[in-house]
Amino acid sequence: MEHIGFGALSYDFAHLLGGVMLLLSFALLSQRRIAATIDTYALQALTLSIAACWQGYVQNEPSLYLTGAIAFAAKAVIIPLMLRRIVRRLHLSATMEPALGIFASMALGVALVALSIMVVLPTTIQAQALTREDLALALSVVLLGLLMMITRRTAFTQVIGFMSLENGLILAAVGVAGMPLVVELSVAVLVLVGVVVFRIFLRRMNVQFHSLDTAHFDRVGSTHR
Amino acid sequence: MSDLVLSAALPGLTCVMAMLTAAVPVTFAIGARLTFASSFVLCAAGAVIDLTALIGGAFPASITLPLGLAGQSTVLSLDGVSAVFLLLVLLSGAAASLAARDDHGHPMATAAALPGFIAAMMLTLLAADAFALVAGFEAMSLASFILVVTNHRDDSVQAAGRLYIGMAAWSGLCLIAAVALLAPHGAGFAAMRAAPPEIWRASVILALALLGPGSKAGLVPLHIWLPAAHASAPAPVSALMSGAMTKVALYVLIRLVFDLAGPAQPSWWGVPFIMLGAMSAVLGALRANMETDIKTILACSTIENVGLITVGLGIALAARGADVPPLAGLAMGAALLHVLAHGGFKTLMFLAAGAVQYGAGSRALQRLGGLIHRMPITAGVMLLAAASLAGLPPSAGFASEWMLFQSVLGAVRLGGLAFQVMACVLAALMALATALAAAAAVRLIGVVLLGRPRSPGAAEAHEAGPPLRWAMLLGGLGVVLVGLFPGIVLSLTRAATSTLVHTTMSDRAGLFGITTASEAPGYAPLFILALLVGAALLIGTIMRARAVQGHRAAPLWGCGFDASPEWQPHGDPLAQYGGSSFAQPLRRVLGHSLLAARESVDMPSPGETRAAQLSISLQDPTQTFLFSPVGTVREFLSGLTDRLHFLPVRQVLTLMAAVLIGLLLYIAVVEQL
Amino acid sequence: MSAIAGAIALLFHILLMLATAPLLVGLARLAKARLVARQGPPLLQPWRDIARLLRKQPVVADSTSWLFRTAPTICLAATIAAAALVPSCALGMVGGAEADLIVLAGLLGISRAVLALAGMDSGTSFGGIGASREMTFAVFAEPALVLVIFTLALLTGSTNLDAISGITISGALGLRISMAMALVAACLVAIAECGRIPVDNPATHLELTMVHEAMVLEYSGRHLAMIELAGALRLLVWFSLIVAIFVPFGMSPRPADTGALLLGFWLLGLIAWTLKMSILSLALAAFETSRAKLRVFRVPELLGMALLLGLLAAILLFVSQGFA
Amino acid sequence: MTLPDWFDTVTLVPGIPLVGALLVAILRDSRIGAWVVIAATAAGFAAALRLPGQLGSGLFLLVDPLSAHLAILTAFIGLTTAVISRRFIAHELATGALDAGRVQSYHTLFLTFLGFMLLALLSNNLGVAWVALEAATISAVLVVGLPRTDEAVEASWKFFILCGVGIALALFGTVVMYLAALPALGPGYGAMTWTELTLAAPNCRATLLNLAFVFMLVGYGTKAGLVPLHSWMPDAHAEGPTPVSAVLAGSVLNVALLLIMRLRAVMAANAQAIDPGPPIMVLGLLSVLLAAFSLWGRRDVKRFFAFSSIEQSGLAAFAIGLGGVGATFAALLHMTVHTLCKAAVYQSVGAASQRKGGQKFTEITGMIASDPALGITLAAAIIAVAGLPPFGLFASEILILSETMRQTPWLVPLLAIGLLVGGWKLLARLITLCLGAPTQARGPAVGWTLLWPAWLHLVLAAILGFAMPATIAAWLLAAAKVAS
Repeated sequence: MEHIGFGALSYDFAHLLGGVMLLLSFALLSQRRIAATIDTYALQALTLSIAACWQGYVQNEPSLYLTGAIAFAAKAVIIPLMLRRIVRRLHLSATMEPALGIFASMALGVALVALSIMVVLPTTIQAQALTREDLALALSVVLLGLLMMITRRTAFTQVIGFMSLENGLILAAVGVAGMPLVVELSVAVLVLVGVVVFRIFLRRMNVQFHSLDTAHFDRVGSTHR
Repeated sequence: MSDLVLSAALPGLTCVMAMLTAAVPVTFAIGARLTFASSFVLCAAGAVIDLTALIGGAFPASITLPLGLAGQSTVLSLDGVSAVFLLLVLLSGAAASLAARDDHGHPMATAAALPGFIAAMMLTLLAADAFALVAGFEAMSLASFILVVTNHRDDSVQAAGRLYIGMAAWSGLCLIAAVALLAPHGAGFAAMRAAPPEIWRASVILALALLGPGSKAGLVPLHIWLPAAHASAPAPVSALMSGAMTKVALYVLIRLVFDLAGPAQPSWWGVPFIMLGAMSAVLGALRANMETDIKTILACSTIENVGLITVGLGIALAARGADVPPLAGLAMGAALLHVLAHGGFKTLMFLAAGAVQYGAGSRALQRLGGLIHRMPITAGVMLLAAASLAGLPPSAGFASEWMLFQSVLGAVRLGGLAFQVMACVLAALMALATALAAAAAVRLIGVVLLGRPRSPGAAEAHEAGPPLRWAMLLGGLGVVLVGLFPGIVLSLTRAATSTLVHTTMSDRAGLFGITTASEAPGYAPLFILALLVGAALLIGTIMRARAVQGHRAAPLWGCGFDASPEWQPHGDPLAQYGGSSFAQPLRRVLGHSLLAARESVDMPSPGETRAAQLSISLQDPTQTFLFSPVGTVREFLSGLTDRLHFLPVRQVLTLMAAVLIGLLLYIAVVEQL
Repeated sequence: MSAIAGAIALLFHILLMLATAPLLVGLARLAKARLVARQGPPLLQPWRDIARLLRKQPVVADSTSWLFRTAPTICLAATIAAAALVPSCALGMVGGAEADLIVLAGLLGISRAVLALAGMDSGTSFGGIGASREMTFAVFAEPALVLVIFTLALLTGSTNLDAISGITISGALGLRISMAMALVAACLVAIAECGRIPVDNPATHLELTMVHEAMVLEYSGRHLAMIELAGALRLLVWFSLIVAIFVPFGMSPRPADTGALLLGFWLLGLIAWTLKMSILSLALAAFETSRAKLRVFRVPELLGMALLLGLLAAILLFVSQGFA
Repeated sequence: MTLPDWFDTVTLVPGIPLVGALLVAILRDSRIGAWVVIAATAAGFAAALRLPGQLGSGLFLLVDPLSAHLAILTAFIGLTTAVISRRFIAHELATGALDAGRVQSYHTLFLTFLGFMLLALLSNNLGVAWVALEAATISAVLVVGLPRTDEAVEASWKFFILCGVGIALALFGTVVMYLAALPALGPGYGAMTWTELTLAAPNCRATLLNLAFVFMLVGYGTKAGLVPLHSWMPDAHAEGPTPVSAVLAGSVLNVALLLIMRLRAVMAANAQAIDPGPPIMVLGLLSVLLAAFSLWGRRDVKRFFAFSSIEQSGLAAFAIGLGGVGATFAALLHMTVHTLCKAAVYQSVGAASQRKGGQKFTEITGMIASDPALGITLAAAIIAVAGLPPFGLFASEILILSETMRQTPWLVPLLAIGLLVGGWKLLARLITLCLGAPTQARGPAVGWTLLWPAWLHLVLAAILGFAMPATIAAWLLAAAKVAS
């Protein structure tokens, strides 16, 4: 696997999948409608699971298939379904107001991608290209997820941003050769537990504040310093 | 045999310190009175041991204790300098412990903290490594803080405590920084002396020492905590704080600058000492004339006296730098003598103030008066101490001030024209300060002890209880002895002076007096006393022979004020001069510009029946120019940081992203370089 | 043997000063009266006043304390002690070695402080007003005085009066501008310290203008006599002081210098001293006649001038590098 | 020197609390549950005490002086807090602030939290450490959200979202770290093991190390409460049950700082990588300064002390950033003593706020007058936290200041400003809390007998500061050498 480089199918396909994920991250950033956001997220998760499986094939590492399967089941299917149910049940409005304009967030996103490439490229001149490109893409996805969290007002979209961020993490993890299972396991734990917790929170927050706008919290907080 | 006694001095003092420390928790078991008694006994024993060591001169001695910083040991040592200050601390501590048995305040809190306070001062003085020094200093701050806030139900006490502990933290930090600068090669004093700092480092140490321990001693510009704190503490504690703690702070200053910062400094090092000292002296003495609380007045006078001592230290430092040993010895002797004298008479004064507070029920000048009739012993002691405060011969305060003036005269020879002019101005400022102190002393005595009582409490005042009375009488005896035998007291500082400025006063100080140079005329308190007594006898003789004897008592004629009410047998007491009216000329002439003193009169129009009111406000220049602006800046910054801490979740995430991106950019840039 | 002789000489000196002091005041009063074309009291009037007061029993307010009654004695004793240290007609007296200017200022300070306390003890507004003003004036007079002492000490290398006179008399100093300035400053301080016009008016009993008189308003009988005597003695001490420092010529030299106590020198010194005292007192009378009393809050300005003169004197000395 | 990885006595240290958590979850009785908690923490502490004799490292666990020291400390705090919380929670139950179900959750989560903290401390594997820290975070989030107040929910939300993002970033850092070590150690567990990483650091890829460092610093820095990543901390401390604040203040910060220490050691071993000191120092210094200034405007007691924790954590981080055995020793001492003292503060503050029925400064005044025992304990604890003798923070702050003076003297003024501004306000608050006229008491009185854990902490802090036994000093020194 040390010989993978430009032109090799394995490399190109992995690269392509990473690129698709990054593209989907941008798509997430640009969405205004909740339903579309959830769909885009599901698509990204699907891409991730394919990428994981592909890496499992390339690296001949069966555990990665498992990772891909978990990602597919949890992130591409179950979580989006749950999110849709929440939206239905809570009668959330179909659109949401970004705190930062769409164009501005896209521009920032591009800058972040540039930054991640700038940081990663000198890193691995002597290392295999796979790692290098993959890392840059994963880092971009992580940073874009973070960007999404900070440019969206509602807790709901922050959660999606967070999960997109985690997609980036797993993309990085599966791209690394021979990473022990520990990481995948932990990611699975994180996703599962995280969603459970989110679920609790979303429910509770709604009970107590009748809205998912996080600005409510800040008003409460400001009176109790 | 005597060698044995001398070699046991330091272990003995260490034992005293340990037992005083142990008394802190034990207080809760044995009760306040017993604690005060044991504290008194321990302090007295320690004083005897220390005096033996001072007379025997077995310096320096050191022992190592298996306590201290992270597995290291602590070195304690006794040399001439620490022994001199130790003597003051122990004597003052003994007097305060004795007097505290008469305390009407909160004996448990006081009893628990007082021995700890004395022990902490002892540790500061005995410390021979950086950690012990700082630990002692901070423990001293903490213990005194607890003592300051014992009457914590009073809001002004709380405010004083807040200011005090903040300034204590400040001086502690300055001390730590100074010590850290001194100790790159080891924390022991010996290691510091072996590798004296180079000039820039030494200069920073000088600044830190003046700002840190200097503020603890009450030096301008960081003195404003002192009047509030000293006034808030119970009287015996105030006595200890003013009499001893400020001196311990001076000791730290001396130790850092004269000893640890190296054996030779440039002559200009004395200048900041002299300037700060002179400013403190004038400002403190002036404030002492303006304040209306007796303990605040005394605390302000402490600022003045610390200023005078610091001037002496500055001249000694300059003279040492210019290599003029006789002058250095004279100035250092003056400073040390004043340390002991002021320690004595200020302790006494505060004890008497305590007796007044408890006996007459108030510390406010406008509620006192005429106490000399009902509190004869307190009054006598106060008069004695006030004479020292005013610097009148042959009291304890005069000898050192005389030496100080002589050293200012000598200081003219230390530098160029600028230095000479400074010395000249310094002389004038010191004269101003001592004259102001005399005015303050007259005002204090005149309003508190003399005239007619201004409140029922003062009219019904009662004399202090036996412990306090004994403490005052013994203290008074000590102060009289210091005043009459300054030469003997100076000889106790021989070892200290020779450690610090490599010369002594021993050829110029004797049983009968002190001189500026051997074979020169000088000051002989015994002769002055003899002259005064002789003159008084002469007058007495003449009067007995020539004048009509006895006197006739008559009611006071007061320009026709109202008939006396029942409880005021001597007429309306407010128709006499009080504290604020006495201060009026000085307030108008000096206070207006230096202390921003303002008077406003609320005069009712004709026909109105309400009383006219005069209100006086004053503010310390440090408050105006330093503390208020700094407070504003602090508040502004706090507001700024608050905005950072209470951001909405989204913005907090933005911050996080910003940190991440910033760090990424940082490594990107560093990697490019 | 010589110690006893010295003590006797000292006693004689003190008695001489005591005896002369009221005469000095009398002379000044007489001269002042004559200057405004009045007849004036006889020269001995102050002594007569004192004698009359001694015959009267003092009346003491019943709210006052022992301090009020002993204050005159202490005040007079301190002034006498000061007088004992100031050389009148001879150098090298018994107190000579202790005649330090700072000690002298301290002794005068005792008498001032004690009287101020007595003023406060009287428990009236007058006592307080006088005490307050007296102490305030001292606050401004003291720095000026110290600067004068400073200048002298720089010139002569000592603060000891005896030593200073000795050096001045030897002519080693010559004429110096610093000395002149110090002289003026010293005179201003003396006027303030002795409560003379324009600082205070010893003859007034107007409420708002009194300083010293207000302080001692409650005194009568022998107490007042002592205070009057002390006041006169203070004037004499200041005169002698100024004379001893600035024009010591004619004083009897130290026994150590001449080898023996010579009565002739003494007589010469006595005559010279009497002459100088009379001249000073006439000058005082002339000065007081030509001036009006200052407002209380103008006094610090006057003393500030003295302070500046003293400062100038010292600085000129530094510039000329002329100190010992 | 290798350990068998599982079923070893070392695993008992985190294992016992976790098993205890299961037990509590099964038992469904809050009163018995409280005793189980105490028993489990006591057993865990006993097991931890044996750690110094079991030095060694394996694939998953690492017992070196550093981790053993902090594990003993954490287990100790867990024990004393368990003792305190039995009474505390019983009172919350009595007043209806918590219901029985929540009390049971509390006990379960407390033990889970503690167990995972200990696991994180003792893990040799970056992944294990990460998982443990994550699990601990989740249980802490749930505990903080237990009180049903709006503020508690808000606090736990903030806590979760920030720490979630932080921990995610740390995971990314872990992946990159593995990638960096790949050329030196090859694929497998070795490249994720602290011991191996430290040894092989010179051969790792420097630029990847840098990247990993940034992500892990931000991730674990969030857990350490370093400004500006600290926002969760004041709220979580203020709104969660007080005993948890005691453990939060102590252990979470320590785990995060331990990981930063180890990270620093790896970075420092590679000459091409950036110097890890300055970024850590900057964050530490920022924390000290900003937290100190923020102390002034606070009205809530627990939030106030949370800011103080941020300040102290920043100080420790600053010392870690300074590097060198001396500074690391100082940092370790500081962490240790601060944990002890802050736990004492929270234990007494918790009792005080229950006694007075509120946690605003206006509601708690004059403690010494109304409850002498509690007031004096609280005062002593605040004095300890303010860094005054005779307590150990005094010693550690002196050490840190003098190390700073030795290495970067120009930073001393900034550090001193932070310490002064913070210490001043702490002591000023001591005055309002403990002195003056007392407010009306609404809760149960607390006597000396119930306060012994706080005093135990304070006495230990004093001994560590002023009379540290030579063996412990040598032990801490060894720990510092491991980390520097």
